[in-house]
Amino acid sequence: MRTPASEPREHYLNVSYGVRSWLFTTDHKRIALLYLLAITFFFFVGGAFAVLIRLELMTPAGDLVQSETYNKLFTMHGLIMVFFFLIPSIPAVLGNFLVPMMIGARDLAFPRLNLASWYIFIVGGLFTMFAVVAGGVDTGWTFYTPYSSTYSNTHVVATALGVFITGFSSILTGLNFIVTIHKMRAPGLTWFRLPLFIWAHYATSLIMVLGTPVLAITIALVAIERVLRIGIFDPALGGDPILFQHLFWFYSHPAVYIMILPAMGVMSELVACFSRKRVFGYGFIAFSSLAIAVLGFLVWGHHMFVSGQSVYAAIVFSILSFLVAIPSAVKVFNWTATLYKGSISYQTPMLYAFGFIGLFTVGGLTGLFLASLGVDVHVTDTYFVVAHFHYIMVGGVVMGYLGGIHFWWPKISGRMYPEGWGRLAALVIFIGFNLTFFPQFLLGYLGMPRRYHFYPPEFQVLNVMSSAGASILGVGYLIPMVYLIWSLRYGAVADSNPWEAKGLEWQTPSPPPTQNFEQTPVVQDEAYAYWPGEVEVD
Amino acid sequence: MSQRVLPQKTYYLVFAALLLLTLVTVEVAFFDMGILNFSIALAISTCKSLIVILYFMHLRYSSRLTWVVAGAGFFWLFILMALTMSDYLTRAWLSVPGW
Amino acid sequence: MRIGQGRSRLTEIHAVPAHQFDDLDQQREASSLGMWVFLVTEIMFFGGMFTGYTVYRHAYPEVFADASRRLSVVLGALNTSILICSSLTMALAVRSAQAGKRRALIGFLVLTMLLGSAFLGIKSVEYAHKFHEHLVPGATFTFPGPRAQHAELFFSFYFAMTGLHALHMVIGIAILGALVALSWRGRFCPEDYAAVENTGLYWHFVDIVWIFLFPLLYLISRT
Amino acid sequence: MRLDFPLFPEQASTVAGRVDALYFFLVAVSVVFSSLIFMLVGYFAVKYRRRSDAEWPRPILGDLRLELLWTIVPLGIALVMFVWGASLYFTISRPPAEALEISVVAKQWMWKFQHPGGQREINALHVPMGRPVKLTMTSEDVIHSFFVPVFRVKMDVLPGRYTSMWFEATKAGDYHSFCAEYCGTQHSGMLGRVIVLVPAQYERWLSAAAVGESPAAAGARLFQQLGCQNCHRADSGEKGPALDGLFGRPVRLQGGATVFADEAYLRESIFDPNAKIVAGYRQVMPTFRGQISEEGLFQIIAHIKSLTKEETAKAR
Repeated sequence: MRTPASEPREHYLNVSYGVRSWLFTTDHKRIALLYLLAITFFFFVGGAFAVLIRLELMTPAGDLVQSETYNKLFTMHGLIMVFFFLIPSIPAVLGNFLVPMMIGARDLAFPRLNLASWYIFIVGGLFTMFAVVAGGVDTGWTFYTPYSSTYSNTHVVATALGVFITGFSSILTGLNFIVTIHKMRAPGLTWFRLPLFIWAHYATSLIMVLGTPVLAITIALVAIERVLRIGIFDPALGGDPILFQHLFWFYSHPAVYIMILPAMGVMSELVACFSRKRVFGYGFIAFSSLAIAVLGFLVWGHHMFVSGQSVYAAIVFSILSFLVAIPSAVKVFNWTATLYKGSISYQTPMLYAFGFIGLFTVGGLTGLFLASLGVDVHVTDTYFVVAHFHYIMVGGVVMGYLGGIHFWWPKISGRMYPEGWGRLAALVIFIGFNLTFFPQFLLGYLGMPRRYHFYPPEFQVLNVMSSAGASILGVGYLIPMVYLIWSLRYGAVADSNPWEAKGLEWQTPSPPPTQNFEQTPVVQDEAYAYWPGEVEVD
Repeated sequence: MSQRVLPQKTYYLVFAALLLLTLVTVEVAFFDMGILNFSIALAISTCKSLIVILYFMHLRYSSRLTWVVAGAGFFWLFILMALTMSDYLTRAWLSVPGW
Repeated sequence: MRIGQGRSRLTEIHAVPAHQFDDLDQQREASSLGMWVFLVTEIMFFGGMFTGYTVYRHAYPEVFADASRRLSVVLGALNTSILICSSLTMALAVRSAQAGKRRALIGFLVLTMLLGSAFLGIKSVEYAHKFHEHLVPGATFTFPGPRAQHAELFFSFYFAMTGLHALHMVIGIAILGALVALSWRGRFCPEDYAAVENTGLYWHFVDIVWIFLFPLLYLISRT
Repeated sequence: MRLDFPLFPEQASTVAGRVDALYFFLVAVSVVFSSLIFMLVGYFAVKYRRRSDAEWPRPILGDLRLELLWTIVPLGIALVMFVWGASLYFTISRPPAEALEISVVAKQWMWKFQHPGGQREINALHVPMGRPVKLTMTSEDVIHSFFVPVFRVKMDVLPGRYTSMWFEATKAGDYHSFCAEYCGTQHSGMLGRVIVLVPAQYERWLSAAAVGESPAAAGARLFQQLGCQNCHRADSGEKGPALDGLFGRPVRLQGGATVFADEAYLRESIFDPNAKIVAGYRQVMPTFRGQISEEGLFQIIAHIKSLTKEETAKAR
């Protein structure tokens, strides 16, 4: 059922106009777009800091900025990218847009709460941006005590408040998803007919709900300690700085899975659609998401192998860290197997999927180095760690995010992006990424510590390579930004299902009506019914 | 949400039990029983919160999903405490000869 | 009779689910599940502090016991009892809402608010005592003996935990006030009283936090 | 720009080779698995590329045997890595008994070292080749981390606490040491040198850098000045336990517990004397927190350790 483009059809974008109709909307699709705007802003702010960092590291001497400034740059890069881009990226934009549509619901269970989450996010962002503008913060995104609570002379409290507040946005989004997925599924949509994107978001929501409150209270305690000069984490006042690290990583390690799980969900959708195959081992991928969510909470101590933590606790955390690698490996193998005897097309989203599988594999395998106690002692707190988590977070999450944005762009905007430019950008990003971050593995094993403003000259060549890659990567990110905006006006009009994909979101027009579906859909088939005979969707 | 209206008597019984347990926990604290003091206090608190959850919060009459949610909360708290304490309780071991 | 008719008319009006729900049952289940999930986040929120408390109590057991003796067990026990009473009245308020007894509902809600305020009143008396005895962590803190620093840690946790708990009480009382206003206008009926039920869950949760705080802070050792 | 840049760090300690061996094992496993994935993805992507838009391949549900295979095989390999890494970690965490003991005090932004002969150094550390060296470390302010890449060892340095690390250098040379835990403005300026000398050169360096007073002797002087000997004497009776032969032995505490008298215990007993009371004594000792610097404390502990050595020598 196609609507000709010339005939104006009411959908969520044109149902009402004006700033108020957006700022007071409770439509999950519009809120998703509000998030898209906000996180794009934060992405480019965080990216600008990264550019300055890489420029500074072109030479061994600290000649572009002073040490104070450099320390603020990497701190704010980390803070903004982690809390204001990576964590909300896929869940708050794609998840918000798609979770209700994929399960055949009209909206999330609590639409007003959803809008409140966005406002909370913005308020948290404002506090953090205030700290940035007022002079910045230099504690590192990890806020390690007693540096953050006693010694730093920068805007720690404002930043801590920003992170504290933003945490509640994350908690409420997770809560909304959990209730929605439990209670709002369309008739016939049993758990094992859910798209794997939904399973991934369910797992991510669990982590948001169970982990984020601990970060919130920990950051609050640091702020209280700093303001009142009491010693909860400061050994000079009787406290224990290792306790801070435990509480911080209890959330912040699982937070990695908050970021990567939704990207894995996107991957399952992309790989299935562009190879026209049912996802291989659906149940294993679904349960591996839950396994990652649960096991992810048991491994935080691997950030602390040289921190002065007990040797015996370190050993327990090490073996648990190896265990959490297994479900990730299972996913990669299953995606690869899905390609087998498929009908594979190389459209832009699929290129991102290939990129994701490659980079995530490297990122995941190098994670094993960090779980191995003996090797971790050498590589922890070096550029090896930096390279590893950028392979997961940029190579994994950002690739998944961009792949997802391209895949669902026709649904979100009703327009097609230019395919040629899309493929070019995907290629540029892939090349730029590897050039930026692969040399950092070598730097790390050579012993270059992270967060270094200046460094011995023998590390320079690899650093220059990394900086050169970063400039390519930066261009790569600007290209989609430009052509996606361009496509809003000049792109070809998209029909309801340009990829011939399965999934309820493709059964409603693009862009969808405010209520998502003309009638509540009834589901009679599994999620990835890519097989002959039932190609047509009425 | 439970639709079932419990008899008033249930609530008063729970109330009486809670008050009684409060009295017991205060009394017990005045006897020195070493490590037992802590265990008893914790056991009584757990009992009290259990009956609050089961009857005042109607968990007993709620769906299995609600049970799972409530259980998950306490289980994750247990993870946080147990793994954190696994560090503190074993820190001194390495310096002990023979370990 | 007139009131009854009014109520049944109101029932028909607001027994319509919000647009995203198919029916009232779905809405009710969703809001209840949402509340339970929220309480789980609250467990973890307090959990961070309970963990910190556990670590330091394990590290400095004697000092924590000494510091704990400076708290008034009488006031603590009194407050525990008051909070248990308020939980009872809250449970009875929910029961009244279930049964559609509007006046009883309002009565129990008001009673719960009063008991909650009494708790906060006693708490502020305790805080004032601590202030006079220089037991508030910070520059003025004094504690006899060589291990004042570790006693200060105890009081840091005491104030952080009871303070956060009291903040939850204040929020709870504000919500109860809103509920009183809403039930005055006949907003609740046996088909739709989710707000009362959920506030009840919240109130009982706050009670449970105190059930653990009381022995951990006041009763470490009284011998 | 130096173009003769290294791609791999030198090996200059006994554990470096073992760490590298595990590292190469991990690299090998990574290369095997990632090439497997890359080749399969590439091969499938070409072989099964879409040839016509009307093409709808037959679905494949999955295969339990394959799932088990790629769950159990990685699990097995991961367990090998775990055991290997953990045994190495034990080696790195447990200093040999006869190690040369050097005390390290870190502060923003410098490293201070003191040798058993009293020689002091800042941001440079001279060590002998072929002899285990144990560093006992503490910080005066924030967390630092002592890292020597060519030795493949690293340990955080915490305020208010001792941590330790050890290495045995195998190759003479002048190497970098870094602070690896972010510690504020001049974090990257906490760059140091570790100079490994052959034993003869090391002896020469020791005598050239000699200051006359060993830490143990300085500690004995401090011990006198602070009046410690008033209570802690062999014949002091009930006032305080004698310290001769204390170090490295188990101590029975009030309440029946036993602790092992290491540096951490001595530190706690001096700064927080009532935390652990020795069985048979009362809480009378005042705290010395604030009266002794971190370096002074190292010296007092060196003095207490020397009492044990004398004891052992006498017994022989």
